[in-house]
Amino acid sequence: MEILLAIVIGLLYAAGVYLLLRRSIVKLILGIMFFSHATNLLIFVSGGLHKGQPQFANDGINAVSSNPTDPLPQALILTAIVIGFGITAFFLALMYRFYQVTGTEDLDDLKEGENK
Amino acid sequence: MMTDHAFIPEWVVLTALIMLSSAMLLSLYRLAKGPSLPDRIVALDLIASLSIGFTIVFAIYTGQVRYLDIAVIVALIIFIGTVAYATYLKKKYYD
Amino acid sequence: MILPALPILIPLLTIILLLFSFQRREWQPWIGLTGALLQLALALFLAIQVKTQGILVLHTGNWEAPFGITLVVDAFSSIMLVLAGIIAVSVSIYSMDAIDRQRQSFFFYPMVQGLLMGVNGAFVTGDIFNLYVWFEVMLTASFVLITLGGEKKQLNGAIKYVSINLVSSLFFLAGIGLLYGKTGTLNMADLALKLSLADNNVLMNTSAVLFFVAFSIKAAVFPFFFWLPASYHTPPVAITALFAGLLTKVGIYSMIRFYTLFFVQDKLFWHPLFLWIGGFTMVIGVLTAASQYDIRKILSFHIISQIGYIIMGLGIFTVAGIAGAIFFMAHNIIAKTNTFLVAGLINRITGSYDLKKIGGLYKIRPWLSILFIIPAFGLAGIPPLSGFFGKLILISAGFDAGEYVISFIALAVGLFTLFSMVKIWNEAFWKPRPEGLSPFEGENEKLPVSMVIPVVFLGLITLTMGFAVKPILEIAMNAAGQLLDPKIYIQAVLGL
Amino acid sequence: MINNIIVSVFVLAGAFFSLLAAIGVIRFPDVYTRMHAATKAPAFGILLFLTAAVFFFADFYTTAISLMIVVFIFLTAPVASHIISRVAHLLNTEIWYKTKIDELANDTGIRKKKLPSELLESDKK
Amino acid sequence: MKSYIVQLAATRLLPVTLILSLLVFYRGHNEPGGGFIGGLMAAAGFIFYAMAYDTAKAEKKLRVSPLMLIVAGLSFAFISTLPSLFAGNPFFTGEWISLNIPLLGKLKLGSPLLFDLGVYLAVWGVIITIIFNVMEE
Amino acid sequence: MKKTLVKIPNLFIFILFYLKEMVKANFYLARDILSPKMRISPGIVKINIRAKSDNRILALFNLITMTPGSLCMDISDDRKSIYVHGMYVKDRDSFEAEIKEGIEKKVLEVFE
Amino acid sequence: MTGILIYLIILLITALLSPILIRKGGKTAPWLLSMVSAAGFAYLLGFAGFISKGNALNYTIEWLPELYLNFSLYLDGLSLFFALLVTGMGSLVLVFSGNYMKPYPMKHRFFFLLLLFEFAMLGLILSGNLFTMFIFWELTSVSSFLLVGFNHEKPEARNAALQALLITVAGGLAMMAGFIMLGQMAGTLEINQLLQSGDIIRNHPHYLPALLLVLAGAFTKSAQFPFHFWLPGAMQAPSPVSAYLHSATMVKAGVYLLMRLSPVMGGTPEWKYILTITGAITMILGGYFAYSQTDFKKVLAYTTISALGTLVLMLGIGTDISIKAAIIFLLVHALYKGALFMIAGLIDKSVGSRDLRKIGGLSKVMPTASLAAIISLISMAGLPPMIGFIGKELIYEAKFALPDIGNLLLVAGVTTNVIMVAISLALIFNLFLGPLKYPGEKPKRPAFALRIGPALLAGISLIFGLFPARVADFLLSPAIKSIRPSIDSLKLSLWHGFNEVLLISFITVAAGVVLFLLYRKVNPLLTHFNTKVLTFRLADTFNNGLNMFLYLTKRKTSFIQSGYQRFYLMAIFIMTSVLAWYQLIYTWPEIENISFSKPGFFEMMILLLIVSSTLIAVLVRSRLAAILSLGAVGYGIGLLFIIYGAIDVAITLMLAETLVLVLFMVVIYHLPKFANFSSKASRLRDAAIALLVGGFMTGLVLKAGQLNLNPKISDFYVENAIPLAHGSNIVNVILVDFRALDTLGEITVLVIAAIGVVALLKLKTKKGSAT
Ligand code: NA
Ligand code: NA
Repeated sequence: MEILLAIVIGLLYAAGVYLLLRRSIVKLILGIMFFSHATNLLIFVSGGLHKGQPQFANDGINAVSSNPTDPLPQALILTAIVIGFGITAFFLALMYRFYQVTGTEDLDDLKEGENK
Repeated sequence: MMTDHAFIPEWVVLTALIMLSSAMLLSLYRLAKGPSLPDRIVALDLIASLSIGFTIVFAIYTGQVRYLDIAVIVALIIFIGTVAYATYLKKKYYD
Repeated sequence: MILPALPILIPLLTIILLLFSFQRREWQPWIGLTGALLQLALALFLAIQVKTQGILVLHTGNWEAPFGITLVVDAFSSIMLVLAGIIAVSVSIYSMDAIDRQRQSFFFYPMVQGLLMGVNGAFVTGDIFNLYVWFEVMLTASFVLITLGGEKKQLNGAIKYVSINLVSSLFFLAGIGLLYGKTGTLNMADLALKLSLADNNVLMNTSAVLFFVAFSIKAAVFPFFFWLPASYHTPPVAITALFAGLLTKVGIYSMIRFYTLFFVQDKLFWHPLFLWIGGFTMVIGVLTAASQYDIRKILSFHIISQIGYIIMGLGIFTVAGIAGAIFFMAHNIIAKTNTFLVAGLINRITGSYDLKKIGGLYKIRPWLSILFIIPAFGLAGIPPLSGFFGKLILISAGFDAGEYVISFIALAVGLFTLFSMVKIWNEAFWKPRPEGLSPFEGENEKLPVSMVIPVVFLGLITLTMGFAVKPILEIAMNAAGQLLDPKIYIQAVLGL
Repeated sequence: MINNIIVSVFVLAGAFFSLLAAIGVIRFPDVYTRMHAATKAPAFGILLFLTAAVFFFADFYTTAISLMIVVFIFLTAPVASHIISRVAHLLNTEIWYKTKIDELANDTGIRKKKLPSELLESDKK
Repeated sequence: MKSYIVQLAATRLLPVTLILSLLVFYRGHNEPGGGFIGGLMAAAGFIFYAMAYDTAKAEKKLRVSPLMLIVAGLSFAFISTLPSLFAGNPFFTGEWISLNIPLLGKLKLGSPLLFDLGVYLAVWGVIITIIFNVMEE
Repeated sequence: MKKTLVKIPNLFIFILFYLKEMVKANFYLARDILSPKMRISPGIVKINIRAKSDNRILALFNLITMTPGSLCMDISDDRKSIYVHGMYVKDRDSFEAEIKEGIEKKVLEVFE
Repeated sequence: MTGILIYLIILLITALLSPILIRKGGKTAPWLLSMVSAAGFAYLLGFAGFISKGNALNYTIEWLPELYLNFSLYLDGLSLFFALLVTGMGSLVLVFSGNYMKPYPMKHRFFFLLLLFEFAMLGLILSGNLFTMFIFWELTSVSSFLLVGFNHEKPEARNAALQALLITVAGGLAMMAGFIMLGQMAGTLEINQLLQSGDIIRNHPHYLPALLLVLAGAFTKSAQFPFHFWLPGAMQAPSPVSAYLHSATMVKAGVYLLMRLSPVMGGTPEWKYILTITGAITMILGGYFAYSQTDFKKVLAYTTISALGTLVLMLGIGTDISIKAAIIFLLVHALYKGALFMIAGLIDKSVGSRDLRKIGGLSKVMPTASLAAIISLISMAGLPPMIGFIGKELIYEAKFALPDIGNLLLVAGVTTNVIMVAISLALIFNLFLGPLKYPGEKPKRPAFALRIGPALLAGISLIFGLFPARVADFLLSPAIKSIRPSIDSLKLSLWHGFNEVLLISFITVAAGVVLFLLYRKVNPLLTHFNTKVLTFRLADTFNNGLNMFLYLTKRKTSFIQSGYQRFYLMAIFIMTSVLAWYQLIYTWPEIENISFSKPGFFEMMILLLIVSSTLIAVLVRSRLAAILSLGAVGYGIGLLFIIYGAIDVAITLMLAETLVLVLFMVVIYHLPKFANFSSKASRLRDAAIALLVGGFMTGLVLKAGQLNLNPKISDFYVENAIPLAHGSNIVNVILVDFRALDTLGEITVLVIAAIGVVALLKLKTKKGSAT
């Protein structure tokens, strides 16, 4: 399974990169989002997989032997998702405002802007 | 929270899960193909609804009631999402 | 025990107060400034504490390392905190008049504090994921600041800035995930310990690449720097000054931290790489600056070039080299911020940053000329200003380590830096005002005191760092010594 | 044992209707007819799954939460299908050529404006 | 051009989501959920309400300004770090008290819950702020 | 809380009715979906409703959608009529009657 | 020695106060300033007796001892000699400037800069530590930059200033590297200690590079070929600056450094040959160009270059005699060249031109100045009875002492001297004697303040010529002894008797007279030759090089900083891929025995869902479909999380994903549809890059399994969530307790982002208000 997941992660990264290299700002954001999905999965997979064992501690002696899936990567991903949400929301507003001001979504139009 | 529960043949649950995931793939076809925007929204909404089903079956599969919690929350947000997509699809051209 | 957490908590409290009173615009600068002053005072206090008591360690939540998040203030962190405090105070004062009312009432000061919270957090944390979080705090605040006002060119620059920095953050995050997968820990000291015991350390390299790229992007190192010159000249100059002083330096800080504390196994791969990258960064940055005509762009390209020096110090990897990097960083934070602030003063008088549209300032504003010359020549490494010592220490360290090529590159780059600074001088100060231009809008205006104070303050620091180089270098040497002996850090954190 | 069989049957039935929804969404000719499949079948499927869960776990918590999910889904599903179909209609989404009557098309109150057709074009391409 | 049906649904759904969100928040320490998820659900109810009516109505329904929710959230989070100092523990140490409340039984309250409440409020305020502002455009 | 929302005894019957309709609806759906030829004859029909209160309108709306062959699309601005998409609209009047007599009546009985 | 330090400080303070003084003090102010300088001269002269007994003074303040950098002062014969030169000339030039600079509105700044320069120069001379010297060295570069560019409204002045600065600073930086190396060799940079470490340094393997670096500093400052060209350019400076900086002081700094270090680094073959050859070339080149100029000041500039070449040549030869000669010639040159530059300024001021072709017979209007000029020019020609004559004589002697290239050097020396004689005679007869000639109004008699400097200098030249022995004992021999302690006596006299030296001198004078007679004919030809035929000029080359450099950097900048966002990202991805793939391949064989779990069927279906939605999102034309597919990816990943037991993550992901989609929907409808921007080729290229990145990421994930350093810290969380943190949802407990600080940062990010959205959407400032 890890091999398949690794390939899927790679594919998500590839999709992200490909979209990031487009000229459309919408695709740029999509690319970032693929990148962040891929990263979340990567963290999760490299933390180790345990099928169907949620992250709950049990009262009593068998706490460890119940072997839940590693909760720490989950906490990290959760934090990353939330942070990613905030930043994506901001980026979307930026995209909106950008379009409002410039009337284009073509990133190559940024070229002129840089040299002004 | 693990309860003593009945024994369900694994193939039953697995078959159900596979059917659900196939259903999602089919819906994805509609999402990709469209042709209209509402079609795509319907497709995504269906995928979301199917994930709720998937979650419930998975709860049975693993014997973990907690998976049902996902269903409640996800059902709420997906509904709101769907309404929002549709609302904003309309808004630009109608308000 | 709360001291090491205060650099995070003070800005947080300031943000809360600022947001609470956001409708009272006239209060905002003062609350912001108070917060900044408190941070500076705290940073100085912490620096003294570190000097007298050694590394300060705080296990937040009373969870022993490596289980909780440990905050660590060592000599290096304390230096960076002091610098952040100085920049915070300077920019807070400068912004009172330099930032327009509208931006002030639209959360300018809370964002500055947010940025500081992130920066401070990054300096004090001893946990790699927590570092990521503070990075994001800092970045998000910088995203807001760079777009604040929403002008076209700001948005232009911001898109590049935001997207490239996000890619960097995500590489960083991926690196953390992989590292945790391999080592099962996030605590820096614990990582160092575990990796020093593991026998197949070279396996870390692949994850280390991700960290390297992430930090290189944040630090604007060749060939990852493009976002910086594309965006830094777009927001109000007070914001650029703040960024110039702090943002890239956090990337460098992290790089130094990681590559001295736990990515220390494969020296043969990393150190030559640092030297190469450092050299390229210096050269490319300084050459690209030469052809620019916007003062802020010249200065922006120089940020890159000067980052190269710091990387070079890391690549040399001796106590002297690292100390040189730290000293240079300190110098550069102060002087670079100051040049941007002076650029703001120039703009205040002439209404432009374009060297083709301004001139004659030497004649009409002799004092401004002096205010410019100090940081500009400081950056160019003219003795006895701080930049000279920065270069001297680094190049000496380079010679000591037998790294002659990079040392000579560093020397040559100094000359080109001077060239750029003289270009600004020649065009803005010496050249008569271009014909056909009516008198500048602010030609007879008095410069606001609030904008001059920080320039003078930072200029004095540049001078002081030159004359009092010995004690400052000793602090840097002490920090470098701590960095190069990870045992001290590990012991302080893990209590082994 | 009987419990097992009930659970199994419900699970499989739920899966069947879920799959059915997807097939319907593929097969039906226009968005409105697809909506029939996408609204009724998955809701029914979830109902069946939840019934299975109640039999399977046989405790209060499961029953309560299942009830909540069911009520929620059955309350919201029609609202969602309403808003989608309404928007679809407003956007002049293609309707199956065999559709006999369209009385909504005559409601001037709802259809205050004619919609620009390029919207549909833009996304079809 | 609002849909009456959606408005009806929104009016009925709002209290449900709020109660559900509080439940999810409170149970979060032991069961799935927590401050972020709870705050998000609370916000979702208002978002739905704002879509059905408009943001002004939704903000009126909210009573406090979203910014103050944010401030309150940050403040709670900040305050939750303080009890540890009075107890002489390191910064951010979780301090717990047990209350015996009739009917409910033993209720454990701790600064981590206060912190999570801060998260809940901040997330709530943040999401509403973001989405309302975008919706108003 | 003077006004009871529903008449409690009827509610149970209503739920049973709902379930029955629902099962029926889904089996019809299954038949339509799985049959090789499309046997449907759709149409959008305006139906005047008697229900006035919010609860009744909502319930009606809900029920129409969940029952066989019909799906609520919209409600008119004066809230006096709703638009229903039917799968098997042989002729509009019988379709309207079917809904009015079957579902609406049930709703009026149960909800206030 | 503290006194000297105090004097330096006084000088600096005087410099700082001078603008006020000049503004408020009127006519007397320059005199007062001059007094300060003269007081320094007198004070330093007071040390002469003590120093001439072979003593030296040293004074050190620790500065950065780790790098051998201290603030040290060192006074011995050599530095005293130079210090007297600096302060003496300084006071004369200040007086001269007082009148000369009168019409300049910015004269207060001029005095500040001149005094600042004097301070820097004196500091340089008195430095007892090479780094101290370097600091003052750079300060002289900077202050001379400001002085050369004093008429900064003229582009030529700015350009000349820049040129001078870049050349001298470049040399200075090389010198600094050399100093660092010296410090590493000797373990000190204190001059008094270095003087003892000559053997260590000369035998060190790094001797040659260090020497070359130090020489780069000395040669640039002292205008040696091929760095000489900045000096004629620097004639853009007001004449007092030239009189001070370009005759007696700054350009001599390089020579001073060579003298200072010759006991440390000198005497080796490398030293000898580099110095003699460079010096000779500079000398003869300077002579030639001096002869072919028409601007009086340019003539002086080129003769200065020639003289500097001569000095370097003599130091290179390095015999006792040549060192004596060097010191004497240095003094001689300072005296006559200082006088002549002032006279050039004075002529310029009263005649309004410096063109040799337009002016003549000035003795009729300015007898005193002309007399001073003639005396100085005789000295420059090396004719008796001037002390310059002695200098010349000694040069010849020196040349005989270096046998292998002695003859070549002799030819060069004779040629140069012939030219000098010719030039001097040409100037005497054309400029001062003969019929009066002027371009504009009749020249006025120059003011006293202008005349006193040249007159005094010429007088001193004359006195030294007549009584050389006194000067030698008192000043010159201590200086010489500092360079070479073994020289114990310096016998000087105008008459050495009849020998081959005298013969050559005679031939020189005769040839010089001939060349002088040809001057009027040859000079225009040479001028023509220089401008039309000899198109290669180093100064122009430098400027062209600079322009070319700017052009190239501009080209390169627009290539590197192209403005295309995607190229920026591409560079990042490619570089990352290179590093990561290198590391992956490099460490690949280390992968052994990683156990992977077996894939389940429905998990694969979910993966298929993710993959196909990804492909749809990437390939589909409709934006909405792309976004909704992204949503499907999110839900698919959520399902994966569910399968692997991450409930809270799954919920959060689905919630966040949905909200982002909502935002996307709200925003996207304002945007135009996807345009098909890129070509097929670029799509293929991007796909290749994408696969490169995706590929190494896959590799990284696989490799993450190869190392598992247990125990993981999460084991602690699992064990202690309930007993210590009172919660069974471990993820939540981590978020609010174990790692609450992360969450605090996280909500701060959210708050900041929310505020950012508000600011972005609500704040619309005026265009251009961002300053
Ligand atoms: Na539905
Ligand atoms: Na692992």
